[in-house]
Amino acid sequence: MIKIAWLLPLLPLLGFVVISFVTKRLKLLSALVAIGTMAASLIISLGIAYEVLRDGVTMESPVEYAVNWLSVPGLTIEAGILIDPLAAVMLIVVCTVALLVDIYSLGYMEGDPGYSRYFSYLSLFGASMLGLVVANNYFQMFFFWELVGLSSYLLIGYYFGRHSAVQANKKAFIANRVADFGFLLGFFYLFLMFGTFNFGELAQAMPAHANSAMLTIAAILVFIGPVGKSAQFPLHVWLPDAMEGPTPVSALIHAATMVAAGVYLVSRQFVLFANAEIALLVVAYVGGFTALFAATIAIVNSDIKRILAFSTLSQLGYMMMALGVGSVTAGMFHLTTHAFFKALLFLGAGSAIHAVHSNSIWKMGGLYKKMPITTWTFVIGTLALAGIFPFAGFWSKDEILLVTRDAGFTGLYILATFVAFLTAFYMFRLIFIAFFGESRSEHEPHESPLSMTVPLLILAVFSIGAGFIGAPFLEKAFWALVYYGKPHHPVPDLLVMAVSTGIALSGILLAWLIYHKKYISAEKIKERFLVVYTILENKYYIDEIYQWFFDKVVLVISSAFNWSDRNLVDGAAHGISDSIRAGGAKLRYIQTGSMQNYALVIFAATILLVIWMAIPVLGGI
Amino acid sequence: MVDLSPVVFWTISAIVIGSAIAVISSKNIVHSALFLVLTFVSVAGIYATLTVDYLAAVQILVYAGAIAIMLVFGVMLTKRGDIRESNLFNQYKYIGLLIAAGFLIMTVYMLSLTEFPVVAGPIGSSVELVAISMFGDYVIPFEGAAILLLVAMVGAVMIARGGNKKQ
Amino acid sequence: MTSIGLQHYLILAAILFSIGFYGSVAKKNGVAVLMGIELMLNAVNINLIAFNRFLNPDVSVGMIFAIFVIVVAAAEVAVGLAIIIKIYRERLTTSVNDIDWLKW
Amino acid sequence: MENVFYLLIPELIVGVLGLLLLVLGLLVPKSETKGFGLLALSGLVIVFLSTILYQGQTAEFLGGMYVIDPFATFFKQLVLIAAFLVVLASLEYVGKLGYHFSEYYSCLAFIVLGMMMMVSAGDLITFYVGLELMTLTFVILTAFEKKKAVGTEAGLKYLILGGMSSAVLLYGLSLLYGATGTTIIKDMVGIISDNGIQSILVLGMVFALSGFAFKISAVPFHMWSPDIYEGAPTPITAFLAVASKAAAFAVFVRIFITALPDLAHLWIVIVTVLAVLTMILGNLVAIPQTNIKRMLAYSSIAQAGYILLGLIAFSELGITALLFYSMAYVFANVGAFAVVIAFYNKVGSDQIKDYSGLARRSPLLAAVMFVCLISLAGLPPTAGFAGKLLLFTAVIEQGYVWLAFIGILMSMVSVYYYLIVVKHMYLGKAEEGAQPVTISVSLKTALVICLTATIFLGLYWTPLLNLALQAAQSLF
Amino acid sequence: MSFPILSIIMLAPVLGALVILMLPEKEEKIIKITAAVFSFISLVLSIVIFIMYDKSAGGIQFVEQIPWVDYLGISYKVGVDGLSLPMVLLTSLVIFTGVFASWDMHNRIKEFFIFLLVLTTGVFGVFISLDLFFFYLFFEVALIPMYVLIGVWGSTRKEYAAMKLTLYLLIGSVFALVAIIATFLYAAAPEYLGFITLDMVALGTVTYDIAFQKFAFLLMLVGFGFLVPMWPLHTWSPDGHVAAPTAVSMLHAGVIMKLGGYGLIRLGVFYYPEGAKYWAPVIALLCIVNVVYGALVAMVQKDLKFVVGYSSVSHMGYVLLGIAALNTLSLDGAVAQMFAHGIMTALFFALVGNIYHKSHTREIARFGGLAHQMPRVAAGFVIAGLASLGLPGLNNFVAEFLIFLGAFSVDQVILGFISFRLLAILGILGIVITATYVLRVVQFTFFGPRKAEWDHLEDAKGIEMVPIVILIGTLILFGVYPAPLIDLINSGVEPLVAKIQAAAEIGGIF
Repeated sequence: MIKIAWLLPLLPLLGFVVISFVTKRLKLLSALVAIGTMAASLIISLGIAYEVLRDGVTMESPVEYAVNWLSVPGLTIEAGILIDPLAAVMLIVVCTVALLVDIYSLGYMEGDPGYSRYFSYLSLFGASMLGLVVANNYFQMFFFWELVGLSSYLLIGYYFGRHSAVQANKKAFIANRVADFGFLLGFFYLFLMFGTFNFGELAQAMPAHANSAMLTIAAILVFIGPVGKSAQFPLHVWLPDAMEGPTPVSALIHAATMVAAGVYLVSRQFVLFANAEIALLVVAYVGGFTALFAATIAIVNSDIKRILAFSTLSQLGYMMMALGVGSVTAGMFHLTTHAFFKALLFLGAGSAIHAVHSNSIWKMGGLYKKMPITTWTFVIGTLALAGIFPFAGFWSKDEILLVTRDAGFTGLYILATFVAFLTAFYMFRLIFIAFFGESRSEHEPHESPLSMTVPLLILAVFSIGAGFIGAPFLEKAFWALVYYGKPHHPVPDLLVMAVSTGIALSGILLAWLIYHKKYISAEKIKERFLVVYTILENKYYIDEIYQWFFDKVVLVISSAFNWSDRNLVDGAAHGISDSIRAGGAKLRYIQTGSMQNYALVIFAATILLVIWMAIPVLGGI
Repeated sequence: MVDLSPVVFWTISAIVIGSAIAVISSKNIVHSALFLVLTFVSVAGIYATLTVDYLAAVQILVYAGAIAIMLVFGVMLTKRGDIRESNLFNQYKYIGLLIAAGFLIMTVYMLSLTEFPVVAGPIGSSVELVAISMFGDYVIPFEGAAILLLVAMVGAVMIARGGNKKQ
Repeated sequence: MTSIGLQHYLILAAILFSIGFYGSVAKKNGVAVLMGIELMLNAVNINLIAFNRFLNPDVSVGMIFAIFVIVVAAAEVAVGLAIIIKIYRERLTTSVNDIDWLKW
Repeated sequence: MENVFYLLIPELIVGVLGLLLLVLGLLVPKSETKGFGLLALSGLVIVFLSTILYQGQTAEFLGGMYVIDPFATFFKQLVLIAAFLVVLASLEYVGKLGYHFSEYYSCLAFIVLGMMMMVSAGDLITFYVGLELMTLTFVILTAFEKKKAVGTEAGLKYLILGGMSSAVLLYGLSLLYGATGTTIIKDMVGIISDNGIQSILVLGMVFALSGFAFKISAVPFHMWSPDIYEGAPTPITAFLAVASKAAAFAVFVRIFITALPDLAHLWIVIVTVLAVLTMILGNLVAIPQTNIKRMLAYSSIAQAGYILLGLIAFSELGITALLFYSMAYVFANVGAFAVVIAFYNKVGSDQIKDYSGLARRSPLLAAVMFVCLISLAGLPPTAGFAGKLLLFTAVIEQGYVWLAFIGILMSMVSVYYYLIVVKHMYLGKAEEGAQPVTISVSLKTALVICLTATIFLGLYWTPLLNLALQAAQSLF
Repeated sequence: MSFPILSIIMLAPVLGALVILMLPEKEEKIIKITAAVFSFISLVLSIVIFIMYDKSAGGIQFVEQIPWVDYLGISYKVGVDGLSLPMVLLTSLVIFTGVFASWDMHNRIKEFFIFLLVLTTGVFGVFISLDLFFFYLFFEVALIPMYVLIGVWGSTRKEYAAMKLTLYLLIGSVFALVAIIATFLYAAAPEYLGFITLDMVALGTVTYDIAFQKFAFLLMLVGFGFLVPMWPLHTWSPDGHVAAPTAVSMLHAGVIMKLGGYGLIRLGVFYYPEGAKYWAPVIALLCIVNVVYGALVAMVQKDLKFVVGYSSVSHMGYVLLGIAALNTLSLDGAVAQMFAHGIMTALFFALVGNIYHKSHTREIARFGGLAHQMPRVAAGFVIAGLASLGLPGLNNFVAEFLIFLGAFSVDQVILGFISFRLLAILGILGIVITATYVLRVVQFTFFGPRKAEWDHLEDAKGIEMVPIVILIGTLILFGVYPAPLIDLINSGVEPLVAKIQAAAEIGGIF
């Protein structure tokens, strides 16, 4: 199956083409094409995973093959396939979630006029994402990196009739552009240093330049890419707004897969960061900060999808932090589990939104009676996210905390633990408000159709079970496959487990007290910390700062340039042409019409010439 | 050196210049015309001092005889208003003078710088030489001049017949 | 008094030419302008003949040139007067000052 | 002396043609008017063919008084082509005039004769007589039109200014004669190099140059030309702008290159100044013009500036370029004036604004005008470009890059006012109910000839270049 | 002589024009079909030579030569190499699609197509000429008809724009012409060639004196800089683009501007490598102004075409950046960018023209939600926009990538703290700004709630789709599989780079 890995991106791409040009008018067929191609990709992915395990493909000995895509003297760009356990894991995650989301969308998008368009975009996304995962060089990575950005743009703006949606997709694209700018520069630097884009060749060459200034700069620049794509501070602003897209899209792209691409990128070429310590620190602290930063915002938000979005931010920060402290294993492990339970959460949220026609958690409430499957799968996802034993999140989060502490980042460890508390708190706030308590919906909610609930159930199973692939007590588990350097078998640390579980439970408890039992008034707290609340509610005003920058700086400069273009640059040209014309208009009056005047001029000129010729200094005789 | 009385030259030159100035300064166009005849005749005198008798004769016949008379006719045909005020200066009186003076000064200056390799010697029979040349080497310009006169005649008729009175 | 040489004739011609020029630019009457031109041409003739006489008296090039100049002058005056007459008929003026319809 | 008078056959035919037309005018009744034009045309064709017989021949006779060489032949042919086109363009105009049919064509023939005398002149006297024959006849043709006061004015201006300038020219020629003792142009050079450069020679050179500058209307000696071009009947304007300028150039070049090369260091700087002034002023003043004839007059002035570049280069290439450009200029300028004639014949206006919508009213007129103006501006694919390329190559070869710059920049300025005409023709809207402009066959022939020649010579210029080259080589 | 394929490519349009000249004015349909057929001949033959060109051999191929003017060593010589062949293909693509983009015109069709086709012949001629005389001749032939085309069939201050454009371009050509003349005269000196010739290949074999190179390259730079257009010589281009009718905008922004870049490479860099090195810092500085300034100005435009116009200014800055960097990658990229930008901007103008034709306005503020009424146009516009912002998978990305990488790898300080690398970074920043304004325009024009005002607009269909499909297809084809194009370009750039490397090391002007 590895031999046909190149089919992975091609199949969905084919799906995209077919949907766009052939089955556009046949909605159901379009959906089936999308699902079929994605299912085929999933099968190939599974086959690849099987072969990886069977043939003992390791991180050190990946299977790689490539063709020259472009070759000019001094530059060879390959189109290649690189399969190692990291890629295999990522493939399975992507394909699985994508397939489930495709199926879910069958029901969710029912009756939407842009049904086929929606599935074509999803296929395009699938193709780009899979292409990104199997890339064997930076160029190809960047290529698909941008294409997933495009798919994201298209899908966020799927409801292009809504101002907010098109505003959001623009914002997403631009934020990603800024990030890609850094990414591009980063691997330009690498190319300058090593003359290749190929991951393997770079990996071999890098240690010789370990911690050199240039490599550090390159690493930090490359990291800007993930900062954008994985929505790390300060380029995180686009992700919450990206929730304007259809909910399954949020689940697939803006929670499970695409945003994880940043984490994947850092893991993919971890050797770069490993050889640039400062860059690694940057990764760790940006990740940690984002984890905390986003979690605090999530506490006060009332939009179900945005809460999940901030939670995604926070969790991505976690992953980055794990990478930053040096553990690809932990980062990727969390990526995997997070993909499942976050997809579950989003799909569940979508189901709820579908039922109540609103995003606001205050418009929901008491859904557990009407929508049991949605509710309970959602709770499972939440438990996984909160890191409650034995759900998937528990294992992965624990591993992150563990490696952070082991690597000596005590500060980050405490921060991460605190974030775990916050996570548990805001997620259960959401649960208690939206799914339990009084029904506040204006609509009569009802359970979603089968095509939506089945993926929920499947994902719930994954959310429970996926953690075990990396459970520390297993002998040959996730850690043995995906790692950097040499595999590191995590030793279970009961203290860390206990602390994190305890703190998560306390978060749940606090939420229960405030929002379910209402022993503590949320209003009072809000009034007490009004300043803090306002800041959080406004997401630290980051959006406003950017908006100000754009409106007051960029647009002002633009207008100034525009003015100068019209008045200075063009003005100079007009000045010249006007003066020529004016010169002509003036000079014509020397032609007075009087012939004796003419004669005088002619003779005067003759005499002047004679005088000139009579004076040797002037060139005369 | 040509044997020549300087007195004759100076006298005739004075008449030439004086009458030429009178042509210009006279306010009456008829007087101007008469002074012009005087100038032409005196120029013929200059020719005579150069012993170019033939040209002196031509000068008197053509210029004093024909051209000057033609000019007088022209004056008469276009007579209008007071004849005593018929030949006034225009606005270029002074600047024209300036340029004319400049012209004179520069020309004289340049002439004065030149050394001429004067060849002294009597001139042959001028009429004979001219006649031979006219129908020898100079036949083409001669014929051209003939056509020129013809054209001038035809043209003068064409033009003078045209034009209509207009108040 | 020194003997009269070529220079004298040339200067006489130059003076006559200048006077002729002055007359043709500073007078209003068209006929007077023509007169000025005739004076200029006469000056040229003096030049030509003087050169011929003083520099190479054995060939008569200058004289022949002068004759052609006289011929041309005559033709010019004829045409000039015809035009002046026509213009007089059209505009009732012979003042060249007023003849400035064509300008700019 | 070998009998080489047969070389004068072209001149003789033209002279006979002129006289014949004059005489026939007295004999033939007034109603038979067309015949004169056709007679003139066929006569000119015969003359042209007879000049082809002497292509490439070199001969002198009457002791160097008269010269037949490729240079002269080139200009004769140029003049004849111009005359032919002008006669074609005149047929309709003269037909409408109603009088002086025979005199008109006969005068044209005499002008051609004068020009032929000028370009073949081997001595100053022949040249002078030819010049005056040409000038005076032009004066007649400028002023002869009845009921057209501006024509008379133009005639008077031309006569008086021409007379004064030829007085100066003559004064200069007399000084040249005095300095060298001869009027034979090619004998002068030897005497000058023997005698050295005397101040009288310089004075004569400057006066002569002033006279020539007047004839080719180089700034500041140009002042007569816009008025006369505007006032004269348009076919005459075309002829004046093209042929008289070319003939004057021919003599200018012949005298200054053959007789005065020792003074080249002096006259080249003067000519350079004149050329620069001419290019700048001619083009600038053309911009605000509203009368198309006057605009073309200023443009003609500017063109003289370009042609002068060839003289400044003072090289074989320069003279070749000058010759080539003169020929290119003939087709372009006559073409443009032919459009003006055709338009005036039908619409009765010379105002540029009345050309609005001409592209709709007569695509041919608009196209010819367009192409001719492009050629005048020196843009490909027209003969004007080839000519300007040669001219600029010639001056740059001599190191005058700045001069080429001014020249080309000014020709871009010229594009501006040419485009204004194009703008009216193509972009403008004709007035309500404007009729299509019909063109007579003869004019159409002239237009098509100009159009074809302009484009053909712009694309494939080897034949003309070879002729010009041959002509230029005969001077050096 | 073998089959004169290049001459036929070049002459097909003008033959078409002649045929149209014979047709009666009322037969609009036949006129359009004629134009399409003749431009199709060019297109097919261009594709044929694109495929037949032997990349491994490189150099100039399909040469035809006829002696023309012996005295100046002029011959009618045409041929293509890796630099010109993509341009020929570009031209034939743009003109063919341009004819279809003009399908809806009804005003003075006959004249329109005559001028358009003559113009096209000029453009082809420039790209295939191997003789300076013909090069310049075609160059001007490509410019003159523009005046009438814009003036008659244009919109928005058309007369002003037409005049401005024509004069600017002609003034630019002045500088180029002086440089051309100086060059062949210089080369004719006995110590160099010893004979006068305008053969571009022969002139390329001469090593010019450095002082001369500095001078001549400056002239070329200014001359072709007008065309490219290089800041601050650029103001004609937005005005011209805006005023021009659709097909002319396409041809103009798509091809005519490329004449500048092509000329600068073919004549400037190729003849005067040292001069190029000397002036490269100036080009680099100005081109970054182009990129950033153009993009920022585009951001605040209110007219759709002005946005595209300024975006062209910005994008052509990349071409200049590629030229300034003077290495294989950057020059490959510069040529590829000319091709890609040509296709992209032609697509833009075709779409804007489509909208304008139906709505009679281009004011962005009046639009909104057009994707509801015109989904195909919207999709096309988005794709063009994505190409413009350099999205992978579209041709522009490849080109820009090569330029950036090439420019980025130049390690040279230009002035004080400004290094080449910094300028390259600013250039890359330009694509961020591009993304901003492109997406803003897309948003304001096509997205948002449906407006009833525009319900009468019909989506593109039938023949209108021809240009859209062809151009998008080209963008994607060479975006996904650029190797044929880039290999071809590289075969042309190689000798150039060899020359640059062989040239003496000479510092920049600063």
